[in-house]
Amino acid sequence: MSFLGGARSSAPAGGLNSDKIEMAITELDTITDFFNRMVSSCHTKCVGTRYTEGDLNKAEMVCIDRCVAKYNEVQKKVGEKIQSRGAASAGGGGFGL
Amino acid sequence: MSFLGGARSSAPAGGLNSDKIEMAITELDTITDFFNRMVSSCHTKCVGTRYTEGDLNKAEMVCIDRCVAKYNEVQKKVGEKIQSRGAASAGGGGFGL
Amino acid sequence: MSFLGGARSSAPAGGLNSDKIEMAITELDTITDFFNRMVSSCHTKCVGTRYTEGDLNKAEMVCIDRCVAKYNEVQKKVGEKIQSRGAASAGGGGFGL
Amino acid sequence: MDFSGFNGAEQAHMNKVIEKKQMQDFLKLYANIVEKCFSTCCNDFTSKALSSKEDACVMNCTEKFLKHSERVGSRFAELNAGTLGCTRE
Amino acid sequence: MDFSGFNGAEQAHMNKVIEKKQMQDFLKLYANIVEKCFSTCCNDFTSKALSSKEDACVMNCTEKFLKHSERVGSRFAELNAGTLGCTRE
Amino acid sequence: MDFSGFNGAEQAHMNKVIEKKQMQDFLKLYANIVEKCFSTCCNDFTSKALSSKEDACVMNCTEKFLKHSERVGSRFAELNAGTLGCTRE
Repeated sequence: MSFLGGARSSAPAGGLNSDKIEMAITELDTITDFFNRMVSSCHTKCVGTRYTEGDLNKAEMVCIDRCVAKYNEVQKKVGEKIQSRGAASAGGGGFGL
Repeated sequence: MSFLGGARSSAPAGGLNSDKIEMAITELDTITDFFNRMVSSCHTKCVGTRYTEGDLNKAEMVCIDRCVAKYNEVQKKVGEKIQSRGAASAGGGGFGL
Repeated sequence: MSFLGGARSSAPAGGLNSDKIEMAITELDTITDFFNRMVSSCHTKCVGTRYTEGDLNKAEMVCIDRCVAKYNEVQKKVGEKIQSRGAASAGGGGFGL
Repeated sequence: MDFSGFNGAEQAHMNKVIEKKQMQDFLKLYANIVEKCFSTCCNDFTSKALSSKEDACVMNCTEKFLKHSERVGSRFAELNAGTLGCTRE
Repeated sequence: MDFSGFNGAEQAHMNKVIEKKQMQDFLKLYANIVEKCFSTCCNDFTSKALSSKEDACVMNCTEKFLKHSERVGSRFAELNAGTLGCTRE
Repeated sequence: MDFSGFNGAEQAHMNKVIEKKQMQDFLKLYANIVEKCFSTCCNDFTSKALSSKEDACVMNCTEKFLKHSERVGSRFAELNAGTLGCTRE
């Protein structure tokens, strides 16, 4: 999320810089959310639903590795596309609040 | 969300009225959540998944406009129905906490 | 959620013990989330989608009662399995943050 | 939940938290019903107005979802009455 | 939303809240697009690289989702201009 | 994440936030597994008790989901080791 890190201000002498902390928490929440969605998406794509055993088989493991790589690539491409479009305004702010 | 606005108290001389602020934030969150669900529902109903081009076609645009109107109408009807039933107790408060 | 209650510390002389309060809120959020997922899962399993009337029929009611019991049993079993595995590290903490 | 180890200030705070949470849960239930009943009942977008058939479907769907939610709540409360220590003073 | 009953400090606070919320909404939109377009466009896991076909699908899917979201936003704003009292000073 | 620009108080605060978040993530993982494995494994409601077949399915489903989640976590950490600047002191 390189576009998140850019807004980081420098630390004050002591105490808490609440803007910086808030930004770090947003970054943490965002990465966690992306990770959870990736887990769910790759589970749907790669893991069978017969559950006759508790281990991942070879095919599932290979699929998961590729799925993670592909999901990450899609994330990067979509991020570039959105930024090139300057589409920050397309979200919740788009309905006149 | 007329039933949200009703609880608004008058502003104090200065400083923050935290109840009022909290109510406004709840209203904001609620509208945003409704909007996001509408985006998702109308995407499922109206936008094809072949993705051979990046533009919405005519049929999709017409469908989206009607979908938004219909979703709003459903929201109003469901709200009236719930209120007429006094079903506030049917939510999370319903299991004895 | 017996594993949540165990961490409860004793109350201080007066004022708020914020760790204890936070734990109670986490417990509340967790139970509510479980309940909401159970409502959704059992709706999918038991309630027909024809909507020719507003009442639950006999078969649906019986199904809902069993569904709740079964969902609770699954929850217990999964909880035991996860704990026996010591899998707390499998969550968001698993990707090196 | 068991608040017997809570002092007065803590119980008052938790009551406020629970009250707020019930409001949020109610709004979530409302949004869930709208989403679910719209998905199931509205499939014709040749018009922007609800047809009488769609309207009836949405009303029944709402009614049924609320009754379902209430029933699940009752059963859940019974099952957990002991194990969760749901004694509220 | 109608903030006419808010004093200066309250309006300033709400503006900060809204700004933060817009950031979160943008990130959610981003995550939604990735999830949805990945699900629809990526079905071949014999390779870990995106094929050119998958790449084109993801780009069109993203573009289309943004246009869809903007269109829903415009219609929603029109419909609710009156009822929600969306007058921001 | 890179906390090198953080002072002591800020790092301590972030560590507490991260600890809380890990608890929440764990609970979410737990709830997700229950929901997913129940959906897949339980389809017979002629009885309120889990059949031995359902029980075995739920156990395998849980085990497999955890292993899947761990594997995704490892791959994700490898991929992002550089780009996200995941150096924690």
